Amino acid sequence: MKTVPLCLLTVIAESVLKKRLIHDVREAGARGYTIIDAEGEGTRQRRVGEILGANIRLETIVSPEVAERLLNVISTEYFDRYAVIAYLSTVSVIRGEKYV
Amino acid sequence: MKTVPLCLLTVIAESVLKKRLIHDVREAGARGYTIIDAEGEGTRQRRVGEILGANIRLETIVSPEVAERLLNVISTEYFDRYAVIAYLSTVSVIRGEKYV
Amino acid sequence: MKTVPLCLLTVIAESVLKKRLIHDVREAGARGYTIIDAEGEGTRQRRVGEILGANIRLETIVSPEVAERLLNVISTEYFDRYAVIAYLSTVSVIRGEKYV
Amino acid sequence: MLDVLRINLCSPLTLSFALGVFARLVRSELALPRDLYTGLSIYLLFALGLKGGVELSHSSLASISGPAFVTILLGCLTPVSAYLVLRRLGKFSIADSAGIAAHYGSVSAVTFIAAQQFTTSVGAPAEGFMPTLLTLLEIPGIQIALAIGAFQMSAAAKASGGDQANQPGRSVKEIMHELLTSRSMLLLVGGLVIGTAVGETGWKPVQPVFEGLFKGLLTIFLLEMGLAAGSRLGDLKQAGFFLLAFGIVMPILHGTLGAWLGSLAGLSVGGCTVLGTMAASASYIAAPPAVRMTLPEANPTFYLTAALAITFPFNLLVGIPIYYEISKRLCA
Amino acid sequence: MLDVLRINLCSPLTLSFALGVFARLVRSELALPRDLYTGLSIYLLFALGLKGGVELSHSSLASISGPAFVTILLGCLTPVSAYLVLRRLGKFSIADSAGIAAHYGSVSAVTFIAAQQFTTSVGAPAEGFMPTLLTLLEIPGIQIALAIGAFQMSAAAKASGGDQANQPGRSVKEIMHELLTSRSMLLLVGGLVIGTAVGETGWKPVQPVFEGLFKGLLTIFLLEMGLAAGSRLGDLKQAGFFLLAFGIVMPILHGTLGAWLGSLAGLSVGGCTVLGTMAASASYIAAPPAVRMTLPEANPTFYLTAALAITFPFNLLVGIPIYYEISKRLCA
Amino acid sequence: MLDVLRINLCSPLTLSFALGVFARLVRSELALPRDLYTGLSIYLLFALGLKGGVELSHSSLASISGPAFVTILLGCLTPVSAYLVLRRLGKFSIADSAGIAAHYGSVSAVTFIAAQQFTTSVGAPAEGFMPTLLTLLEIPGIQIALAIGAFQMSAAAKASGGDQANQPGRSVKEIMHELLTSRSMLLLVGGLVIGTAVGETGWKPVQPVFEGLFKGLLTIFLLEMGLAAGSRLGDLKQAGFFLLAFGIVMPILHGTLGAWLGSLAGLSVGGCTVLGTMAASASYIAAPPAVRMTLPEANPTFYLTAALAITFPFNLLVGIPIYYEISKRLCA
Ligand SMILES: Nc1ncnc2c1ncn2[C@@H]1O[C@H](COP(=O)(O)O)[C@@H](O)[C@H]1O
Ligand SMILES: Nc1ncnc2c1ncn2[C@@H]1O[C@H](COP(=O)(O)O)[C@@H](O)[C@H]1O
Ligand SMILES: Nc1ncnc2c1ncn2[C@@H]1O[C@H](COP(=O)(O)O)[C@@H](O)[C@H]1O
Ligand code: NA
Ligand code: NA
Ligand code: NA
Repeated sequence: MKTVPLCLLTVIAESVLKKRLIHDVREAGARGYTIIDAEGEGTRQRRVGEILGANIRLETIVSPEVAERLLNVISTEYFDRYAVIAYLSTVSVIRGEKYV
Repeated sequence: MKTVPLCLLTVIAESVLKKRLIHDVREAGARGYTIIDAEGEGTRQRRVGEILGANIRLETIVSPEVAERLLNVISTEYFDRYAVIAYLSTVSVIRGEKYV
Repeated sequence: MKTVPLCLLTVIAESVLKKRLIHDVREAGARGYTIIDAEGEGTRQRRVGEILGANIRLETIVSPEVAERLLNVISTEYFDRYAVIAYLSTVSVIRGEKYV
Repeated sequence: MLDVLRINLCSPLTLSFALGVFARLVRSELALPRDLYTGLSIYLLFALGLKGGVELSHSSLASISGPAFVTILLGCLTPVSAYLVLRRLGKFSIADSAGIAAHYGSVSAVTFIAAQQFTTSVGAPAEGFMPTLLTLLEIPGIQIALAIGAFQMSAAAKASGGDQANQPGRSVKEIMHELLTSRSMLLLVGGLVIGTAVGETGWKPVQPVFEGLFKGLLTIFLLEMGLAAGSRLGDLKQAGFFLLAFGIVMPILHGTLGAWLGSLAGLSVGGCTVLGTMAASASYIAAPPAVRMTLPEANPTFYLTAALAITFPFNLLVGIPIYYEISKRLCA
Repeated sequence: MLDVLRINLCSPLTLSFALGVFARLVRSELALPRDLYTGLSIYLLFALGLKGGVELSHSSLASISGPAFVTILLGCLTPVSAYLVLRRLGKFSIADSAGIAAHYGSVSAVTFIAAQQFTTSVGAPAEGFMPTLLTLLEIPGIQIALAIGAFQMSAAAKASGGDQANQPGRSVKEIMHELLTSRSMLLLVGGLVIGTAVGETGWKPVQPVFEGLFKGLLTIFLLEMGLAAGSRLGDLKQAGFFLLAFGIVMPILHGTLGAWLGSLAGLSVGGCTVLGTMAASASYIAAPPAVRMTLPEANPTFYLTAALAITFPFNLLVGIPIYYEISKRLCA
Repeated sequence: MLDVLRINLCSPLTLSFALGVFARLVRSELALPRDLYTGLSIYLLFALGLKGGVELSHSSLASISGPAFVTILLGCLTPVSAYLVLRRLGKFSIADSAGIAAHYGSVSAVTFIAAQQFTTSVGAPAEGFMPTLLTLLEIPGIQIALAIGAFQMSAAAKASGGDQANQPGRSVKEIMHELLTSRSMLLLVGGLVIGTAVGETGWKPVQPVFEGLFKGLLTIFLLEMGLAAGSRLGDLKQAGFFLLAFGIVMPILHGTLGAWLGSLAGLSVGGCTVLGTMAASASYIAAPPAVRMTLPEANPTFYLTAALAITFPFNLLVGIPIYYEISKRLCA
């Protein structure tokens, strides 16, 4: 089966950022995204069951350029002031042309 | 710790397909699967909060042969007519023999 | 964007183990973790919708040493007697220094 | 008539629905948790069945056989009429026509409940066995429309020498099984059976939940329905003028047919109103997944928008009073 | 007796349970959302505690000390008898015997509630302090069975020169903490304390929720229990004939013992029935996670199937009327 | 006064809150499912609005204009006073001061409800239009505090020649939109409008849900509030002594101010008590996300702990009776 190697960018962030992250993902040129509710703990504080809400885990399959652009936006806008973690990996996507 | 490199196949699909995908995964010879509820947006339409229901994210760790077989099934049965995305990556699995 | 290659360890386990796994992750020296509710099926039995509860999917980004330590703990404490699967992959993490 | 309309518009049910639509229009983040939505729909269906069952325990088999017959007739006629109108007049594709027809051949439980509340509030309560009719009407319409779709599509494929044969269709048995064991079917029929078995004595202790809370919880459910319908409003343009007209005219025709058949079968004014409403209503719980699974070529925007954003509010706001007026004349 | 059985079988509670089992048998997709299940169980336990507390505020300490003593005695006896029967007669492994015994030594809150409803409906309501006894019986049985299991297993390991020492066991303190601060414990005891503190005056305004809705919501909960039990039916064969017999005979023995000790402690017919039911019932909320954590070698299929798919429906359908008949004789 | 305190402390509401705190202190796993929490808060807000609307339909515009004016005044004064105290006396950073002030300028719906229940139970029910005032007070305080924060921070940045310009701030329009279309706003205002429109006739059939269940469900909600507050107790030390004192003294000052303005506007004793409580209370639903989004530099530990773990229980336990006593004297 023919596959295309693409970037899978995963962002875990506090859930107040949901709307803004979706906006950023679209702006950067991604063709889609998937979001899952999550809970977790990091260096800042616990983010589960509190009134502020928990985390979201967003993943989006994009070209390396879009990934780079998104990472730039995320790191300048959120990294210092919000609970956010982001990582990249390479995956083989079926019908990968669709997502570039 | 000894690990075995195996294929991790992730499928994100509209949730009406849940039962059929589980059936396909079993048929193709996978030893197990994990499913998580998800929401998302793609090139077709928004799939969140609507009456039709949201997405599921299925992941299954399989041998390359099973992965190939599963991808074939998924692409012939669903790709054209349903909202589906599928991607592969290689992971190092502990007690990996169990899943081949 | 500068990234650091790190280990992403994913553990899928029956949910009674949640508290203990979080404890183990902290003990092993991880800086954080993310947990998502999941359901699934493996070689043992179905773990969905039953009274015992479903699965959790824990992911933690760690240095190779911490990953090794965690895998050791998990395999000696849980592998034989609980429904658990664990796998490793390498991801490029932004601000990766934070998690080592 | 105007008075009846005012009663209908000024109820918490209708206004909650309007609030939900409004919330979407102003792009509010208001949303009912998914599990609450599921929980409420389980409650409503089960309560409907239970109460119907308790009242059924007072009915004779003779009194129900006529109405049951015309209900099944409605289940056979309405999907066909809807399909023909869509395909011939609307020039929709086979799949889209069949998909939409499946929705209009089935029935919307919430519209049914609203009609029951309405007839009670204007002093013409429907017969106790109406929920039994609801279960009879729920499934055949979907089945017939899907069968038409499958049959026509394979005929068209053969005509064009196509290779539809390799399309892994879902067997009729599978689809029937899914519909018969679907949540709404099991809760409705299960409730009916339990209600009939326990009668008034068994009903008393659970009445505070299954009757006392009914209207209030329905109000909350309609808020969610409003949210769902509101998020479909943007698709109205894509659906086009024909579908908009279809979503209003078809219910009136089906509603009149239903009320007329009801009066032939000897139903009261309230019964005719409710049967008419059932015929007029379009399913948006049972039909969508069945159509999505079986006719993936049909565009969900068409059937969801028509059923949820056009026909449902139309029936809720003005349809039910219209069917009531028609029924009054038919039974006079 | 037959009449009593009929009352019991024809209640919405029992029939809802049956509907849930049926839904699983026909492989329906019906399922209560997980959060609804959790929410309902929180409600039931808290309501049980609150109401018990309000009634406790009318009871004297003297009247409760005798029943409390025999309840604790039951908590010590039943896990031992269950363990011995399973290990000696059933030839189960140490872990399996202890795991199942932990379930039968503890108590099922829903069975308890069903017994209370039953005694009320046959005109022999139990004493107001029964929920207090429930909390006394909940924990010791689990603890004792787990202790037997741990002790026997390490003895067996030593005998076979095994290296069980490196097994990272969980400390007694940890397990006790988890059981004492578990959801059901906190809600029951918390409810009892709050109910006692606020008395009738404070109870009035919250009564519509915590009493009015009780039976109706319990009906919905039993639907879910039926679904859970139904999905275990397939495991009955794997569980084997001995376990099937055990799941029916053991409750009768424990139920008789409980009713007898209750009558010795001066309880009314209703009180004896409920205490007997408590002794006869098997926990499927508190016990499973505790056993899974502490005795992972025990096969969940055995204890879950026995507690949920055999003993629970047995008690619900015929056990409770039996314990009632026994109690009537004992108190006569 | 002592008697009033006892009434307040011995209610199921207060004791449920205490049970929640206790559960956290003993590190219990007890937790309400997230969706149940959301569902309950939707219910409470909507019911509050509906009931307020029905009562509003009896009020004249004249009677409400004076109270409305002083309420808006309170919404402008309290964030400023809170900000000045925190910045000048408490030496908090600009962001922290503004963030905390946004919470104290807004209002806590649950505290409001508790005050209404309290005034009813001591025989001095508040005016029917109080929920209208609640909606007037909800938003301006948050806005003003956030504006102060933004303004002061950019001034400070300019003074230090900083490059705050590249900080992608969120536009006022965006924030206003989010607050005006927020869940609590829509449900409250929507409920008010619907309640006013349907009046007593429309209210009757839904009353069992929206009034009958109110106190019971509020009791369950307060259990969750207790859990949330309890998990914040550990942060009290980090919050420091000043914040502890602030969380108690500021409410008393704001409460007195509110009661006084209320008496000037001609409110009854009950009305003054409720308005005072509104002024004294700190939001923990609307304010936290708004502050987190707009002033991420503000430490959530400070504002959440102050609002939830200090001021909320303080008002619930002793604050409301105090404002009542003050109101009695002011209106005498
Ligand atoms: N090392 C890690 N591995 C996995 N998830 C993490 C890790 N560190 C942080 N997270 C997630 O990211 C969120 C924010 O982390 P932080 O910004 O460090 O407070 C946490 O709540 C976790 O869900
Ligand atoms: N580029 C993407 N990255 C991550 N998830 C995606 C992407 N595109 C689509 N999806 C997910 O797959 C579902 C179906 O996508 P589609 O078939 O493009 O409509 C969407 O609802 C998303 O959850
Ligand atoms: N091959 C697999 N791929 C993905 N998830 C799996 C796989 N096998 C098992 N799992 C997950 O791990 C859990 C325990 O598996 P097991 O220990 O094999 O019973 C299952 O419930 C699944 O959620
Ligand atoms: Na119809
Ligand atoms: Na027992
Ligand atoms: Na305030």
